[in-house]
Amino acid sequence: MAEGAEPQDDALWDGLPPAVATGDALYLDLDGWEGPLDLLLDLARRQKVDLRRISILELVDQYLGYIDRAEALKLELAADYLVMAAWLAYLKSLLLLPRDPDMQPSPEEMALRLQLRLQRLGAMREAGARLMARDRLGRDVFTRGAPEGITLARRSLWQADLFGLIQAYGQIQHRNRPVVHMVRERPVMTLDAALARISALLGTSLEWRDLRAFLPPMAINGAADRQLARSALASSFLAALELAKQGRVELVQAECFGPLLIRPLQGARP
Amino acid sequence: MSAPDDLVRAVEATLFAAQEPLRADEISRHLGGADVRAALALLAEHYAPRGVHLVERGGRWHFQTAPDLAHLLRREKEEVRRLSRAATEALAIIAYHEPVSRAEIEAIRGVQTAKGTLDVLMEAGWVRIAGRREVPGRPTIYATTPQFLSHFGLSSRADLPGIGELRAAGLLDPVDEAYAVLTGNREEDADTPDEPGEAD
Amino acid sequence: MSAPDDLVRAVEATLFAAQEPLRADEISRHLGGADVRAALALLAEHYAPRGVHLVERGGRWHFQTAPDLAHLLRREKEEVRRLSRAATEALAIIAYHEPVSRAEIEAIRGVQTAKGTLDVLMEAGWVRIAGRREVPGRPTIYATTPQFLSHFGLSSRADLPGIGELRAAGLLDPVDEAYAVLTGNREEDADTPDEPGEAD
Repeated sequence: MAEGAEPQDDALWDGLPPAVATGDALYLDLDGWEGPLDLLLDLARRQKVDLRRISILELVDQYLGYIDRAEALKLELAADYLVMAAWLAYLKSLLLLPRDPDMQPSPEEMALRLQLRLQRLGAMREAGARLMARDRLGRDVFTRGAPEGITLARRSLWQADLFGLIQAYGQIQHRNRPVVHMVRERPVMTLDAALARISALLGTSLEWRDLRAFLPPMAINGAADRQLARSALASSFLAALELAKQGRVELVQAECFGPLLIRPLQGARP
Repeated sequence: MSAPDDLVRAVEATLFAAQEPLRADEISRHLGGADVRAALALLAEHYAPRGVHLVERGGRWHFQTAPDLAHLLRREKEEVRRLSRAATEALAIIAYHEPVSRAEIEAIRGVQTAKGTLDVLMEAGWVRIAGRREVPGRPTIYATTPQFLSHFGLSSRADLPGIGELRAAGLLDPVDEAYAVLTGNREEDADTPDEPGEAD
Repeated sequence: MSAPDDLVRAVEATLFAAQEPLRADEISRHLGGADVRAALALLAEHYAPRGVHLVERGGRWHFQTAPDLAHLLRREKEEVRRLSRAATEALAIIAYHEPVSRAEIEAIRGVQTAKGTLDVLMEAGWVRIAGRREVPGRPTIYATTPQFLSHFGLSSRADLPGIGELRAAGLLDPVDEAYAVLTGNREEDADTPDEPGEAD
C-alpha cells in the first residue's frame, strides 16, 4: 500500500458500492486512487518535498512507470489513467526536446499548471483531514442528552365586535318570534257589491251604455287601485251576466273584446 | 467558586449528556469506579443559585431548568381569530339573558350548541361559569365577565340595546326577508340589493 | 463567582432547555426583548473551566460537553459515521470555496463526483444547495450549513483550519488565476485544452 493512499474501508459511508476486492495488490492500489490526479499527488508526496518544488519530470517518470507495470500485469486500467499517461508522455517529450518558442501553451506552463492543480488538491485533502480531526459534535463533544425543549403554545386572541353581537341577537330574536299568519285585506269588489251598484245606476235610462261606465271611480296610481279596478271589472261583468239571466238587462257586444253595452230590458220589472 | 476538578467536570459532562437520569453508581461505573458522591454534592451546590439545577429524584440524578424559570420553556404565539357565528350567538344570549344554562342557550338559539363553543367563550375570557341552577340536574349556568364589557366597550350590560331598539334598527328583520322585500316580485325597481336589514 | 442575576439565569435555562442552537436575537425575543449579549458572554466565561461549555457556532449558541472529556463520553455514544475520502474532500472544497458548483469541485479533485457523494453531505445536514450560478447552464451551487459549523466546532467559516494561510498562498484561487499571478501574464486566455481531466 502506497504511502498517502488511504486504505479502502468498506465501512466508509458515501453511498458508493464497495470496491471489488481481488487480492491483487497493484489492482487494489490503483483502485484506491480517485483518478490519475490523485495518483500523481501521491507520487509527488513521495518526493518528500514541498509540492511547490516537486520535479515534474521525475513525477512523469514515476507515473508512466506505474502504468507500465499495470499493463505488464494485464490489468485493465480506466481510460482516464491512460489519457493522463499519454498526456504526461507528451509533456515529457516537450520538456526534453529543444523548445519551439512559438508554442502555446509552453511546456513550462503546462508543467506549472499541473503543479498548481496538485497543490490545490493537496491543500483540500489536508483541510478535509483537519476538519475530520476536530472535536466533532456527537463524537467528541455532546449536547444535552435530554433537553426539556421549548414548546410553542398557540394562544388564540378572539375577535368579535359589538355590532356583530347585537346583530346575532337580533337574528335569534327574529327566529323565535311567534309566527302569526294574517291574511291581508285585499282591495276587491264582490259580486254582491257589483250587482247592487249596477242595479242602482241602470235606473230608467234606455240608452246603451258601456259596462265600464258602471265601474266605481278610483285613483289610477298605485297597485292597490289597479287590483281593485280589475276586481271591479270582473265582478261587474258577472253581475251584468246575472242581471241578463234574470231578464232585467240586455247585453250587446259587436266584436270580440269590443265594448260590452248594457241597457235595461224594456218592460222589465224595475 | 474555584475551577472544578476533573472528576467534578467529568460528572457534570456525563449528567449533561445523559439521556436519562443516572444513579450515582452508574455514573461511578461510567467514570472508572471513582467515588462520585462528593462531586455530585459539589455540583448540586454549585448549580443551586443558577438557571439550571442538579436534582436527585428517587436516587437518580439529572439536570433540569430551575423551577422558577419553567415559564420560559413555553413560548406563546398569539393568533387573532374571529368568533364563529355559533359562538357569537351563544355569547349574545348569555349577555342578554345571563345567567343561563347550556340547555337554555340551546332553547333560545333553536339549535344545539357544541361544548367547544362555550369553551371558546371562556378561553376568550368573556364568559365564566356562574354556578349551578337549583333545578333537577343542577345545570351549570354561564354569565359574562368584566373583560366582556371592556372588550365590547360597554360600561354595563344595561348598555346593550333593548329589543325595541333592535327592532327600530331593523335588526330583528331576518336577512333574507328584508332582501326579498327589496328585490322581490313587486313591479318596482328590482335592482337595489341594499344592505339587508335596512329596508321597510 | 457571585450568584448570577435573573437575566443570566434565564438565558442559561433557555439554552439548557433548547433542542436546537439559538441565535442571540431568538433568545432575546424569547425573553421579552432583553439584550442578552452580556449574559451570553458572562455564561461562556463562567462555563469555560467546567465540564460543559457554552459555545457559539455560526451565530448560534449551545451548550456542549468539554472536548477534553471526549474519551469519557465517547464509548456509549453512537459513533459518528465516517465519511469516504471522496465525501471528505468534497466537503472540504465546499467549505473552503463556498459557494461552488459540482464542476468546480470536480476540477479540483480531478475526478467526477458521484451524485451520491453530495447527497450524503446534504443528508448529514452539512451542505445545502445555495442557488444557481448565473453562467450558461445555470449550475447548482453548494454551500455549508449552520449544522456544519456546529458539528465541526467552528464559530464561523473564518475558523476553518488553515483557511487564512491557504488564502494567503493563493491555494483557494483557481489554477488560471494562480498561474496568471505567478507569471504576471495577463494576456492569458485561460484556454488550455491540452490538459486532460480539468475542464468540463
